[in-house]
This record gives sequence, structure tokens and C-alpha cells, in this order.
Amino acid sequence: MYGEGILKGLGVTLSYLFKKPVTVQYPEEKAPHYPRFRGYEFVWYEDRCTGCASCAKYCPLGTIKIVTNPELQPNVGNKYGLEIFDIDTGRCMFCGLCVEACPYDALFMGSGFERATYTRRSMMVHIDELRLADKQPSAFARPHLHGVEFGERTSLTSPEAGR
Amino acid sequence: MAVSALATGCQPPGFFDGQNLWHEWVVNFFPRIGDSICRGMGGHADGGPPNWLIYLVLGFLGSLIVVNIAALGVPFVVLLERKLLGRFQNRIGPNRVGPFGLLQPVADALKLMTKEDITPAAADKIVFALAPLAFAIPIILMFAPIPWADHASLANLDIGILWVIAVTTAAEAGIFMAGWSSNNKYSLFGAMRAVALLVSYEIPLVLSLLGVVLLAGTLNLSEIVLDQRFAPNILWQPLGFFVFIIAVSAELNRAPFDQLEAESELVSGFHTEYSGMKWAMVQLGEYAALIGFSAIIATLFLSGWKGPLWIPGYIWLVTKMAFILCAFIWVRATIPRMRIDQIMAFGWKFLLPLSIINIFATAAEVIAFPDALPYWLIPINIAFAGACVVGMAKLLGFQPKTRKIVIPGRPVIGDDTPGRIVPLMRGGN
Amino acid sequence: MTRQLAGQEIAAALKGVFPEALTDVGASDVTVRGEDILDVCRHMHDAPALAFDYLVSLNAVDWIDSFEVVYQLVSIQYNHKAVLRTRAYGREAPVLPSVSSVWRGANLQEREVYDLMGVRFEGHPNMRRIFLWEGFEGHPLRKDFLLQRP
Amino acid sequence: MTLKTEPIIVNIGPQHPSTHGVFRLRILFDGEVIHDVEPVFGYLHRGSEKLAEERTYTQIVTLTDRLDYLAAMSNNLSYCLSVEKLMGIEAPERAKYIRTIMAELMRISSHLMGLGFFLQDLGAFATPLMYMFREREKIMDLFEMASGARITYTYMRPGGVNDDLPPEFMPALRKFADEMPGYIDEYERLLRENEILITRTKGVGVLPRDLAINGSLSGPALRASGVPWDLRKADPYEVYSRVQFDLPVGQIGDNYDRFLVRLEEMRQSLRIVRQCMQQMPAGPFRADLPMLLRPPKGDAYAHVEGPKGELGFYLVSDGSISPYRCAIRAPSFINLSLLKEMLVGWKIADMITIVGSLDFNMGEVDR
Repeated sequence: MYGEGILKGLGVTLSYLFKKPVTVQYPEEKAPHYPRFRGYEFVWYEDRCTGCASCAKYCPLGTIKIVTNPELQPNVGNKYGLEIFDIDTGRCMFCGLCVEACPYDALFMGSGFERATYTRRSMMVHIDELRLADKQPSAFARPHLHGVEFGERTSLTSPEAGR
Repeated sequence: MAVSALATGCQPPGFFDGQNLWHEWVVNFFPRIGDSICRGMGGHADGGPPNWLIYLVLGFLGSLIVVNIAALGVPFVVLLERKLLGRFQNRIGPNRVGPFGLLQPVADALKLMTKEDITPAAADKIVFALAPLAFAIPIILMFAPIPWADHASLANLDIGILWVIAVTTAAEAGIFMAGWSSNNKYSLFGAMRAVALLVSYEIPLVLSLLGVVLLAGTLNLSEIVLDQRFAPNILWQPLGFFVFIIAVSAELNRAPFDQLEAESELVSGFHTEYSGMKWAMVQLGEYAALIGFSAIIATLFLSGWKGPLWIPGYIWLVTKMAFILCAFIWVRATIPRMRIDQIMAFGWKFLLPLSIINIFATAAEVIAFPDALPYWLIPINIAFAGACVVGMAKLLGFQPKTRKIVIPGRPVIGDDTPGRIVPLMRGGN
Repeated sequence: MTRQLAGQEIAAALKGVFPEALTDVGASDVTVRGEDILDVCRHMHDAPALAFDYLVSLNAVDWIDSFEVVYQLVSIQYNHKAVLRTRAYGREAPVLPSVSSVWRGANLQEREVYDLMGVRFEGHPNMRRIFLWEGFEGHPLRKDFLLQRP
Repeated sequence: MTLKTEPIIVNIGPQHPSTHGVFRLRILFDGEVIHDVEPVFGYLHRGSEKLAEERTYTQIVTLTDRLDYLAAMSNNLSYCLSVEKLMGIEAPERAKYIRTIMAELMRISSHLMGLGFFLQDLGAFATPLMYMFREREKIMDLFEMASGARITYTYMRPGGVNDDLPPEFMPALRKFADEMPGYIDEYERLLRENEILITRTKGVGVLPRDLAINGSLSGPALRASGVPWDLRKADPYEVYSRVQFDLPVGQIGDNYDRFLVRLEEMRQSLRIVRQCMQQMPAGPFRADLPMLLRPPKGDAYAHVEGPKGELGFYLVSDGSISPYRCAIRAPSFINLSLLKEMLVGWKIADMITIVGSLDFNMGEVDR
């Protein structure tokens, strides 16, 4: 009492003057993120996708739009060719239910987080963009990805990815 | 006021005959400047410009320097505060603009200048525009009597302390004008609190200074510094220092006495509605007052520009000021804010009696030892101050006790076989 | 564990005092006639053997033909709980007595039920909308509330 | 001469630094003293209960994240327990332990936020808040390892959790559990005995025991009033009956008690986490359930002791894939029932601290 408590508090703050700050200087250094991080750039493997639209069905917000056309890929098993596979990431809340629902391991969450845009329209991820995107899948709901070299951020092509 | 502006530096020419040492020049930087200008203009010789012109030019130059100390010092004090607060809070603080964030003040100033200047529609426009000036200008005036080195004050006033107190009190009018004219209820609360704080803290502030005045026998700041030949006044006046520094932090609206801007209650209180350059003026006033008062504290209690080494006096003074500023920032980083009525009670019941006790004790000491106080009084004074603070706190019941949290042993509801009636612990232990 | 009182237990405790109030006795709940709910609740709060001093939650379900209001009660003293149900009929202005005089905790919850379901609670000190603004048309949690999609 | 005085009405909020979101209080002030209070809600009303009626049982988990966004795991847990009760199933053992660990970490995180903002409201210029953010960041890292997100986890599912714990989780959790008590000690050193904090909080906003019960308060606010009522003890769910922990209880129910109860609860949560780590069994982490759940007709109410208080979900099923009614018992909302009783007669500065000590979250109040 008599200011003892205040002095204790002052001692605590003073001790921090000589400690290393915990700040992470973001653009230069990045805090580590973990394999399961659910991020941007959905990873989609077209050769595995059958166009079943489970992802669209399980999306709580209905941000995925799928239009299939059986004439596009008539010869490859019981698959539909996809005409449209759009993800409206402007409304997406990255819950990952679509990934969980996908029965063929065709859709993955991405692991990026630096995709600010200036317009709402450019938040729309179209099928061509998904085809061409650098594939850096997240291990969310795909535990077999934990073994894959993740830190390297290599682009994963279809055969080895998550199977 | 007698415009002795730096003209005290106009010594007789023989003053620096032959002693053209560099370090002599550095030590006596301020007097030399005045002196050189005085001589460059022809001095007091016949045929030169009239004395009033010299005084005018010197006064103008001197006030330019002092205003710039305030105006340029403020951004760097703000930077210092942000950096230090960052470190106290285990983060870095501003470091993006320039090396170590040193250009942050420039960026801040540019931002403030380009910001839109909003006047609320229902505000009293004239008073609203005048209030930042009424707040900032008196505070800059406060720098006039501060002695930066030997014989280097803008105005070597014989009533230096009174002048400082008077002009800083006048600044409160600016706060009240700002709060009232904004036509905002938060600002009104802030303004009212400002007045209440002013009334209750100005008295202990002045009374605690009387001890120093009694010791030095003068109100002149330069002479008070010269009087602290043997030891700084803080050793003779620990109780006065204690009261003074608390009253000053209330006067400066610093934590834990920042009720009038209390960002978590009043959304920055009296200057809620200010923006752009007007807001910058308010900030300027606040931080200039902080600089000014740390200079005053250093002058009155830490023997001002006097230092044991050959280092120039103004560097000593600035070092001491920086130390006091850091202490203020440190306190701000740690201590929560008090409530307005608790502050009032603290001021009237605790600080005021202490400052009066201090006056009587000092007076007794001065009567007993009219020439100079003996050194063995220092520990006695410190012990006396501690005893006074503790005794006063005890007398008034200012000894809040912490409380233990109760962890009930067995009988927690439901922590037993289902459905059994468990006796409750009535209101804990 | 908090003991869930069976419907028969609550009914047995209430039968003697309110012979006509109970309309239905379920496995773990009882349904009370709408106009008696305040008296039943007060009895359950005050009776020393029941001592339901804590209202956990009060919410309503729209069953089209009626609004069912469910009271989850807990006795902190005895650590047992009970579920009371009551029904308010009518789509226009279903009315039930307010229990906020028994448990103050019902105050905001009854306002919420009124706001979103449209069941008025008579005797409530401040029966106004709580989440939506005054002048909002309709009560959104009703099953017949049409969502106006753009 | 008598001065003419006049009470003024001040709108605190919806945009105010200390109202914890978009909460608005219309307050009648006489000078600085509060004479009347009217809380105004609804600025964040999103109609979660209505949205839930249009979504499947699994999809609603994502909605519950957004109720109390500072305690998303507890919301997930409460909802999942409710669905499990409705369906008459139980999660596997390992899932129960994982959920308990998550719920307790969430409690620590939420209490850190609650205390930090409470101290910030008291005017301790963001220092405790910054320290507490630092520790919360570590908890969020743990959550990110397990669930892949840092705020809205969507980690739990009816019948278990979404995914097993990753290999790096347990060492990190152990490290956190070892470090954290030191940090809690540091918070205590920083402010617990601070005279200013004590004078500001002691005896302010007293909530008597009977009034707190009558007003349906729950969580730390109720326990600070001296009622040892905690659902983890009173109605144990998950594995709380197998772990040992104490229940901190306040003495008179003022701000200081609420502050201390939260501080102490963090220690007890760490105790629970440590015991769960020891007892954690191997095995499945999720019951074998289809993606589309169709619970039988009926209703169920399940509750957990969330960080803010008793969080319950009352679900009514009509046998379809989405609930007929999903009512949420939101602790933050109901804890505000007695706001007027607590505030009237105090000053504006106390108003801020009382509101801060209740530690509510507008996402949950308005739903």
C-alpha cells in the first residue's frame, strides 16, 4: 500500500523497456502460418473434379457457382465437364465446408493471404483463374497433406497433391 | 514586462577579451549570440542604432528561438512518447518514416496540415476558432523566463515563477473556450472537469513552490538556479517536489489525471470536435506545456542548467528535461486514470495539507539556519517527507487494500451427487 | 449433474395449487395454459420445494397455429431444472402475461420475443422493440415473414 | 442565489471507444451523475436465428462463430452439444478432450480480451491490453494449427471435431501452458494492487447476490457476486467431471471482484488444460455421421459455460435437414438485464468501468 502497488506496476513496465519487442514487421518479415491455414486462392484440380457440385451444395452462403456440360468431356469416365466454376470470394467466409464436402479431393483451401483488390468484381475467382493458379493447397480437411513439403510453397500439380 | 530580452547578454566589451576559446563560446552560447549581435549592430557606442532598436531586434530573435524550441520540440517529444510507449508496451513504435521513425513528426505535421478543418455546424464559430490560440499562446509565453544557461533567458524576470504560473493558468481559459464552444456534451464535460482540476490543483502547485522560494529568497528563476550551488533543491525539498510533480501532472492533463480528455470516457474531451491544424494547435499547446513544465521542474528542483562538468548549461538542462519527460511517459504507460471526484479529494485533502506542512517546515529550517542549510538536514528532510505522506494517507484512509478471491472448498453447487441439496456459501467468505 | 425434473414431478407439484392450469404433461416438461403462466411461474419461484430462482432462457417457437413460449428454469439452490411451455394463440396479437416481475432476467428476453416473434407480454414495463427499429413491419422470426430479397 | 441546473441526455455510443462494439446507451446525466439509463441494442443485428432456419445443421456451425467472435470455440461447442443432444449421440472420447482443451483456451483468450479492455477503459493507456494481446496471439496460433483460422474457427462439428490435432499442436500447447502462469503473475503485479485501480473499482457497480440471480446473470459476473454457480461444476458436460479445478467466487460483486474472478479463472483454465493433456486418449476424433444430418423430431437445449456466461442453444427439429427453430441463449445479452440497476447513481467514469467489467460482446448481444 502507500503507492507500493503503483511502484510494482511501474517496475513491470520498466522491465519491458529492456526486452525485445514482439512486433512482427509485416511486409518484411512474416509470421509463420501453419499447414492448415485456410487462405485465399482456392486450389482446384480439374482432372479430379467430377462436377458433382457437393461444394456448391454445402457452402453456407452459396458462393460457388457450377455449371456442367456433359458434352465437354464425354470420354473420361463418369464425369461432367465444367463450363463454369466460379467462387465469389468476396462473400466467402473461408469456413472450409466445401473442401470437407468434396468427395474426390478436388478442391482445397489455399494458403495465401495477400490478395487485396480494389473492386468487388475482382474478388470473383473464375474457372480459368483456378485452372492456372499457382497451387499451394492448405492441409485443412486434407490431413494427408501434412507430409508434403509445405514450407517451400512449391506449386503442387495434380498427381502428387494430397493423394 | 521589462524586455531585458537576452540583453542581459550585452556585457561590457571587456567580458570576453582575449578568451576566445571555442568551449568558452559553446558554454556561453546564448549570451554570446546576444553579445555579438549587439556588437555587430554597433553596440552602445555613439552613432550606432538606438538602444530600443537593439532591444527590439534582440527580443525578436530571442523569442523566435524560444518559440521554435517549443514548436519544433513538440513533434519530437511526441515521437519520443510514441517510441517509449511502444517499448513499454513491448512493441516497436513508429519506425516506418525515416531512420528509426525520426521523420515521423514531419509526416504527422504534413498530415495534419492537409487534413480537412471541420467546424461543427452548431459550434460558436469565433470562440471555436480562437480557443486553440488562447490555449497555445500562453503556454509558449511560459518559456520566457526559463534560464537555458548562465544569463540566458529570454526575459530575466524577477517574478519568474509567478509569470509561469500566471500564463499557464490563463491557458485553461482556452480549454474551457474549446469545450464550451464545440457544442458537444463530451467537450462540455471535459471543459467542466478542466475548470474543476484547475481550481483544486493550482493551489497545491503554488504552495509547494513556496518552499523553493523560501530557500532561495527570490522568485527569479535564474537566481533560484544559482542558489542551488551545493545540492539540487529536490534534496532539501522532497515533500515539495512530491506535491509539485503530482500537481504538475494534473496541470498538464497527464495520466493519471487526464480526465478532461479521457479518451475512454469523453472521447478526448474538450478537443473532441477539433481537427486539422486547430487540433494540431491544441496538441502543440499540450506538449509545449509538458516541455515547459519539465524545464521548470528541472530548474526549480534539479538545479537547472548547472552541472558538474564543463558541458554547456543548456545541454544539462535538456538532459534533465528529457529525464523528466521520460518519467512522465513511463507513468502514463502504467497507471490507470482516476475518477474526477477522487482527484478532487486527493487534491484538497492530501496535497493541500502536505504543501502547507512543507511551507511551515521549510520556513522553520530557514529561520534556524539563515545562511545555508546544513547537509545533515537532507536525510531528515527525506524521512520527514516520507513520514508526512504515509501519515497523511493513513489519516485520510487512502490506503486501499487489495482483496483475495475466494475459492470455496467443497460446497460448490452441483459439485456433488446429483440432486442433493448443497448448502450455499452465503456471499462467499 | 443438474437434475432434470420429469414432467410428472412438476405436474405433481403444481396440481394441488393450479388444478386446471396444466394442459399437457410431457416426459420432461409441462405445458401451462397461457393465462396462468405468471401465477405458475411465481409459484415455482416462491415454493420452497421448487425454488426456481433462476430463469435460464425464455424463447418462442412459431408453430403456425400458435406460438409456443418455452421457459427453461433452474434452481440454483437445489440444482434441478424444469421446462415450462405455454402457448399463445392467434396470429394478429398473441398475448401472454409477462414474468418479468418474477425474474428480472426475463425483461430483455421478453422484449426480444416480442420484437422477433410478435408475442406481446402483458404487464411488461417496457414492451417495445429491442433489436429492430420502431416502425419495422412484421416480426422476422415468424414462419410467414417474407424475406424481401433484392 | 440558486443556480439553474438542468439534466442532460448523452448518447454514449453507438460509436464510442468504450462501448465494446456498436452499443448505445442513452443516459440522463445530472452533472456527472447518472440518473437514468436506456440501453439501445440492435446495431449489429444480423438475424442469426432466422438464418439458421435456412441452413443445414453443419452449416450453422459457421454462424455460431460469428456470435461472440472472441469466443468462437465455445459457441461451436455449445451448438454441437445441442445437436448431439437432439440426435441422441455422443462424441468420441478424444473429441471430448480436444473440445475441452479448445473451450478452455478460448476462455483464457476471451478473458484476456475482457480484462484488457476493462483496464483500457480504466485508462491504463493500452499497456495491459498490449500484453494481453501478445498472449492471445499465442492462443490464436494454437487454434490456427488445429483449425486453420484465427478468429472464426468452425472447428467443431456435431459429433466431434473437424480434424484431429496436428502433430505440432501438443508441444506448442505444453509450451504455452508452461509460460502462461508467469504472464498472469505479471498482469497481477502490473495492476492488481495498484491503488488507483482499487479505488476506481472497489465498491463500484455492486451487484448483490440475489439480484444477480434474479436478473439471470451468468458467468464471471454471477460468480463475482458470490454465487458458486458454474455449469462446468453444476451440470458437467464433456470431460469436466473428470478434471479438478476450483471455482473462484467473489465477495460482494463489485468491479474489483469481477476483475479478480477473471484473473483467477484463467489459472483454473490452465489447470484444466494441463489435466486434459495428460488424460487425452487416442481414438477417433469424430463420430461417423453423414454430412447432412437429419435429427429426429423434437427439441433439445444444451448449454456450456462460455467465457461470458451460460451459452445455450435451443434447437427444435422437424425431421428435416435444417432446424425448425434455433434459439440462442446469449449470455452477453442477458447479462445486460441489470444494467440500469448497476449504473444509476454512479458517475460517467464508473459507467465505463461497469460496462467494461461485464465484458459483453455485441456480436452476441444483437446476434
